[in-house]
Amino acid sequence: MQLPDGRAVPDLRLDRSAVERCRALADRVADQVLAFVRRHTTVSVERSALRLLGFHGAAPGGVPHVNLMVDEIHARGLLGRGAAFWVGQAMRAGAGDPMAIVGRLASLPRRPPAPAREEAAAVEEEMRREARSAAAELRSRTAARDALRAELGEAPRPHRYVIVATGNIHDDVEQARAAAQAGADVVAVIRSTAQSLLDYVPDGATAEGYGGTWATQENFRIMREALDEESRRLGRYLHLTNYSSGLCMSEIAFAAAWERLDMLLNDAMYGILFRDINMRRTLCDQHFSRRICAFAGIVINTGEDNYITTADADEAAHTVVASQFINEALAHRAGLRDELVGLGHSFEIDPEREDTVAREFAQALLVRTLFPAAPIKYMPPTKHKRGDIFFSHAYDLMADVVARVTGQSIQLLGMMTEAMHNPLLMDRYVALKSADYVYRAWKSMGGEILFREGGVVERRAQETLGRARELLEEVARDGLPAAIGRARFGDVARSETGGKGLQGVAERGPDHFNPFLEILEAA
Amino acid sequence: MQLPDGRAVPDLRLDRSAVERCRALADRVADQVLAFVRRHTTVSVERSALRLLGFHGAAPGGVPHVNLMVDEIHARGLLGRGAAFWVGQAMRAGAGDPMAIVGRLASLPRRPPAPAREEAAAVEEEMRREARSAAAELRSRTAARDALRAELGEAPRPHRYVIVATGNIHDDVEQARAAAQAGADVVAVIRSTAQSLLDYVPDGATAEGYGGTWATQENFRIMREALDEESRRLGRYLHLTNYSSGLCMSEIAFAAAWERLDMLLNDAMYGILFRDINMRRTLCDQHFSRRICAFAGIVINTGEDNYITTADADEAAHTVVASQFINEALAHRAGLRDELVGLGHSFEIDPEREDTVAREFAQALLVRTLFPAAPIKYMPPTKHKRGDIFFSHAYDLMADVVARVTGQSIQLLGMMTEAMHNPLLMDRYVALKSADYVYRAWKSMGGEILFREGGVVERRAQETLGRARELLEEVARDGLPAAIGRARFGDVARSETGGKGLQGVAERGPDHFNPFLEILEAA
Amino acid sequence: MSGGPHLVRPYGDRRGDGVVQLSFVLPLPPGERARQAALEVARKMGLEGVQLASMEPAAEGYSFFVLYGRTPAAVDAAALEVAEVVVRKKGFDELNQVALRELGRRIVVLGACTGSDAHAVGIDAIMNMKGYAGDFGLERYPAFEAVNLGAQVENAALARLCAERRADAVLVSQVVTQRDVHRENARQLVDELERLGVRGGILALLGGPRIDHGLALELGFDAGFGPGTRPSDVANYLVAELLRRLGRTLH
Amino acid sequence: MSGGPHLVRPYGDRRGDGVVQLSFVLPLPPGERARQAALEVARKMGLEGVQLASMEPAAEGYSFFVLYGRTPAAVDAAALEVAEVVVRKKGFDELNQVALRELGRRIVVLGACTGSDAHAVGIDAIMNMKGYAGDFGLERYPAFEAVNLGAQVENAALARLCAERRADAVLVSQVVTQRDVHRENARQLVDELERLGVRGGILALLGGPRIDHGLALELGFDAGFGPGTRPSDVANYLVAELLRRLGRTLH
Ligand code: B12
Ligand code: B12
Ligand SMILES: Cc1ncc(COP(=O)(O)O)c(C=O)c1O
Ligand SMILES: Cc1ncc(COP(=O)(O)O)c(C=O)c1O
Repeated sequence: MQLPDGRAVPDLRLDRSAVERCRALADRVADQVLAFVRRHTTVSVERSALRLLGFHGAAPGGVPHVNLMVDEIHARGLLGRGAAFWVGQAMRAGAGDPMAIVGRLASLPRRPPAPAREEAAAVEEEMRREARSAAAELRSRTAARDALRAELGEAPRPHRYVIVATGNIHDDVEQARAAAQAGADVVAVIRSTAQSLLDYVPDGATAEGYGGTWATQENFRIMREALDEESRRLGRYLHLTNYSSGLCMSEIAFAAAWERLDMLLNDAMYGILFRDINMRRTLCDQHFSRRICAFAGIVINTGEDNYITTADADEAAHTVVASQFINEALAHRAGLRDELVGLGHSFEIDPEREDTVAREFAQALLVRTLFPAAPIKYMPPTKHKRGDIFFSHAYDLMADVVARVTGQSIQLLGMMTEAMHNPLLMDRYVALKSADYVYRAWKSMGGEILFREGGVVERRAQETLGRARELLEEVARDGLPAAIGRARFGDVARSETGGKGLQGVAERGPDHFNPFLEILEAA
Repeated sequence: MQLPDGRAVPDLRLDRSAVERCRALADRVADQVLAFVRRHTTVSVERSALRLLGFHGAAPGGVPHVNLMVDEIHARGLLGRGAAFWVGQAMRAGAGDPMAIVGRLASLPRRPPAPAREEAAAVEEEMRREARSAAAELRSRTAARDALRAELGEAPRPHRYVIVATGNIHDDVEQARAAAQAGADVVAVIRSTAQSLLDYVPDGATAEGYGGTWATQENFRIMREALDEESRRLGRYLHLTNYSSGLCMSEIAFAAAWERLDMLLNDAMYGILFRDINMRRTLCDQHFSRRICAFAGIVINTGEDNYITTADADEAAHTVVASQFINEALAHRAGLRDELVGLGHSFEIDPEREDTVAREFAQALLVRTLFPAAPIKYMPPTKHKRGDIFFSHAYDLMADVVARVTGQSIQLLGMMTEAMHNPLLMDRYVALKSADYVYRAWKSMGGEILFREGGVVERRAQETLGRARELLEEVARDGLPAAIGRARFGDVARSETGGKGLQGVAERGPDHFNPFLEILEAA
Repeated sequence: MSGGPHLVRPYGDRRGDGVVQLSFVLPLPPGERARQAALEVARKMGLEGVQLASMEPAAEGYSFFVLYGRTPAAVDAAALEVAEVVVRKKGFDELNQVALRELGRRIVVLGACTGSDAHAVGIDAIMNMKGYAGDFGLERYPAFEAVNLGAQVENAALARLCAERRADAVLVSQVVTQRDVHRENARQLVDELERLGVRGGILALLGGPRIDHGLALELGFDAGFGPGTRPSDVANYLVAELLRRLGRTLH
Repeated sequence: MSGGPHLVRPYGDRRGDGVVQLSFVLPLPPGERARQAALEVARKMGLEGVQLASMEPAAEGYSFFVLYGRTPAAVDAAALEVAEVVVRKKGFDELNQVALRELGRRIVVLGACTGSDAHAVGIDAIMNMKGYAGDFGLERYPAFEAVNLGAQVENAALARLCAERRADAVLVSQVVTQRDVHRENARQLVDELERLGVRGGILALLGGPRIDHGLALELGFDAGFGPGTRPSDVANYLVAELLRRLGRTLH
């Protein structure tokens, strides 16, 4: 098969009708999810709207102004009207700086008198104007990013993706530059452990984090600035990505958009399954955050790869594919073109078993074939990595081979020290040098290799597609929440009303007002 | 294609007529070589005959008795009659122990009176009887080896071949056991540097060597004994190999046969090109040594892999194949069945280039396809190995993949420290563990992968075969010496009368007598 | 090991040659100066006969080195004191019978991965029916009443539950270890248990890929389990230890 | 480098954290005792915060270890004294012109891989027409009369030839280094040259994968060249050095 970007990959014969059926089923699932999403808003979504309106700062205690504002509104059960409305009203009433606005909101009665029609209309018009000009600025910022990318050009695929995670943004910058100089195309800054559970986005530049660096707008800015400079020096555009899944999904998406990030880890399923975040909450946040990504041309990365770090990668291969169909449908609903839907998958089958390469080829090629236009992201072995770095290195190399031959779009390079610590400078160098070698050595093999008809690879791919379809039938019939309740994904069961953040969800009122949403939906 | 041992490998479409032509040409080359060999003998061949007759010892100075004897005979220009005859005569005349025989021989006049017909006949009969009973003992020894191999069974192919080279036979034993426990199937004890230039075989157990351990009959015995024991403990037959190429090719072959080695590096071309040994001398020695291997069921390993450590592996790929055809023909003439002709080749293309894996697949598959019944030996990257062990490890892994997919018979495992030192215990462990993983992970891929018709792999293989044929046309036309004179192999030029050891060659007389040769030719 | 000392040294090519492999990055561009600096670092680590195998341009201003050398370091293996959880293992059925007979009730075990650590796979491997490496998890044992609370469990909440449920044992998993979070976190649980006055009556087990028995003891736990632990190791340890505390022995 | 001291330390995750990776084999079966022994070896090398990444069963009675730790070792890169062959390089044609003009004759160079060392590829790379890495070999230079004697050349024979041919320079390759054969062997040539009284009049260059300038000087040579040397490095060095000896400079 020939990919849109011109690369050839081995042909994989699939039952087209089964594929269409999977898409139709995923669409049904998306309908159900969207039906709920359209009737609700969340504290994070509302805060995102306010952020667009220019409220980027935080109070002395470090609590963001948007949190203080939205908490006051939500505490009064007024979120359904839309935070932008109440803030607009406060401003019209003379409140200038953020804290003054907070004060006003704090003085709102539980059941405030409905404002006069034209008064309300005026507030909304003003806010719309504000929002439009802010959106225009946002556009020009992302346009600048796209221009630089076009000017410098991108590296050939797969893009080599590495993570930095020193906990200190300044060390991160140093490590990111080093990685870029060693050949990395994409730099991901890992978040501090459990930031996804915080219902606010920390503020400013940070130098202390656990297992990662706090995702803050300022940290985004610092890193993007460094990478812009490095991109120019190297004459190769360097992509930046970070993590949005979690309780602040849409706000981080906004900060990422504003600071010109290129990609974003963005998946409600990750939060639900691995962070025990309430599904209603995060599905609403996800939709809004994806609309922001669509507006800002940010590639989302989904987290299906994580399912097979808990479930058995071989037995649960079909759950990855089923979830990808659902994620694709949800992404399309949020206005994301295929070119922005970076579905995730990975090379995780237990290396103690036989014929793992045939089965990994089957999986990687299946995903590639099902989503030819998507910038799919291929994750390396992690779960079965061992402290024996020489074995782990060998294991990663097989993933490099599969990634190259099956024409993956983005490859997160495995680290030989995966079982030990976050990557060291030298770990990244070793991974990049080896991947370069493999890409070079296997250059034409994608168009050279054919897999035997009716062979292990083909049969395995067809089996996985079949099982994915069965699972999708179930999900479409019983709904996503029910399926998650049965631990269909990642062997983890979650309930619709359990998990963190449900209290942050509110029904939209009949006169719900969110100028940002209007712009995104119009875009 | 299905191999005799049942493994499936990718099909490679070749021009059958070209293949037949190559064999016919190689046969012509063998004719020319054999014509010379049949008319000559060498000091080493004659010493081998005496060794069979039981002269294993050495004089106090360490010079082997057989050297003292043969030197006396050769000094008098009497070698054409056959050393066994003169020694037999001396014994019949009452000389008992070796030194006494040497004394007798030293007292021979330049032109000794031709012995009475029946006298000569009697001497030869006696020697023949001696030789026959010795040969019978040799047979029973190799039979014991074969029985143990049959009893314990061999590991599946490719056999994992590792080298030990501590310089001390006792450390070698420890390292060999460790390697076997870590999964090695074949242990090669590297010789001390430049032993191949010595015109005698050192005596006894040795504890000091440079870059390897002296190849002595006693060292062979010690290692084989240890491996027999280890084989029983592990319930898996462990193969032992050593190096015979050089000035004592046939004597080392004899010692190897006697001590039940399984394989032997055995190639006159190696000596000619890389040791500057005279070609007439070593081609004679090679023929006799191969007859010994045929008699003792020893697999020979040829050294074509070495050509591409000096010449460019990609440009000179065809010289490897041409030489293999010649080596096959010469081996057949010495009575070696295909199952004993372990032709050598290797994965040596400069990793800085593109598509090296496709070209290595082409080469490995070509050799496999041309010699389906031969226990071909695949060598790892060496020349382009670097001190960066993590890169070198990655490089070796690609060779493991190619070896597995193309169904090689014996694979010498690459060492990540190749560019540094002889393998350490841990280097072997790392290589064995990784190869195990690759063999397991790629298990069925030999039967799964097809290479595109008219693709890079197929075209490259056909091109190499074509160029090998052209080279063979030249060699058959002008003769092997001329071709070697033109540096056709390994970019190294040698002349027919140059190099070491020519003075050790003698014309056979009309009444040339070599009871060992009679037995081998009759076998 | 026999009585006498047992000196061991790294072994590369010949017994006791002391050969070790080393790699690291220095903030210097490749060059003779960087080579010398790397050799000097190796020498300062006591290495002799240092061979610089490679000097790689890891990045601008950074070189990655691979070196080999011989260390004079020798260790008396016999003299080392080794803290180790030793479990004489019984089969699944036998262990259950013994436990139920001797204790006359089921052993209550709570398991969790605590603090902000979301790595549940480890504790699941020990607790869940399915188990690990073909070895049943504690939930499968009739002799155990095992409750797996999963990951991201607050220490305070876990301690409270231990008290309420009168748990015989609490199994804590810690996987994330950056900046030593696992230490703080593990200690915190012990404090909470003491605050509630239940520490004495409960067996506290700590486990994780970077945990060993020594560390667990140091952090105030009763036992520690590292990589590759099997549920049956834990089950056997628990039964044996509980019996021991009741003055009986498991035989 | 500026004037002041320039302290550098290994760098893993954060500047100066001292992180290094280490691996070695100990003659002990895997187990808690072996773990402790390995940690102890690392500590004796001065490592702190040692993490044992892996303990592998390398063979019966042998364990292979991978460890990470932090070394306190710091080196003042500015203070290191660096022996280095510095060659300001000229282009092929220019160099030939200068050499022929200044010397008025061709420079006679003999090259060989000596003793029992059969590795000719290295010396061939420097001498042969073809050259190395897209860089012509000395035989290609009009300014040089270069003779490559190949491998396995006896030191005595080589020294004799140097005398007969009145060679300006002798290029010696040594690749096999086990048991330090290359040292003995290299020294031997220098002795032979001195015996024949020609050492003073000839430039002696030593090269090979494990050779560096410092070692070459130590062994009595004028310069040493290591891995990756290009023929043009050698050509430029030779011309510059010969002119220097004639009291002129190459500019
Ligand atoms: C799977 C995985 C995840 C999954 C976890 C899914 C889940 N629900 O568990 C996901 C993808 C969600 C994840 C996320 C993250 N991870 Co994670 N993850 C891993 C990975 C790949 C495998 C861990 C695993 O499951 N091992 C398999 C189990 C069976 O082994 P085990 O945990 O050692 O358990 C065994 C023994 O230790 C013992 N045991 C364990 N616990 C207990 C308890 C008791 C009582 C007993 C008796 C025994 C016992 O028994 C078990 C069976 O033998 C490791 C890398 C690796 N290969 O180790 C990284 C790793 C642990 N993760 C890491 C990090 C940093 C993260 C993140 C923080 C990164 C980020 N910011 O995105 C996030 C956030 C997670 C968080 N806040 O904790 C780092 C930790 C670095 C460090 N040393 O601190 C690692 C090492 C990867 C790396 N090199 O960076 N991760
Ligand atoms: C090719 C090769 C062979 C070929 C040699 C063919 C030939 N005619 O040269 C063959 C197969 C014959 C061979 C045989 C053996 N080899 Co060998 N071989 C190698 C190998 C794979 C590559 C060497 C090479 O060609 N490198 C490429 C050249 C271009 O690089 P270079 O030599 O470093 O040269 C460059 C620089 O050093 C410098 N340079 C070198 N010389 C000079 C001289 C001057 C004056 C100057 C200015 C510069 C200069 O310039 C060159 C270009 O940049 C190495 C492993 C490796 N990857 O290094 C093993 C290696 C060198 N061999 C080794 C051994 C032990 C042997 C044997 C003894 C093993 C055996 N018993 O069978 C035999 C016997 C050889 C002998 N007696 O010397 C060991 C040496 C171990 C040690 N440190 O002592 C090595 C390291 C392999 C190993 N790990 O065991 N070998
Ligand atoms: C889709 C997705 N989102 C987020 C994360 C990381 O989230 P956290 O910062 O909570 O570890 C991951 C990590 O694997 C992921 O795959
Ligand atoms: C066919 C053959 N013979 C012999 C040798 C080794 O010979 P020596 O001991 O002379 O290094 C080799 C080494 O590669 C070889 O390939």
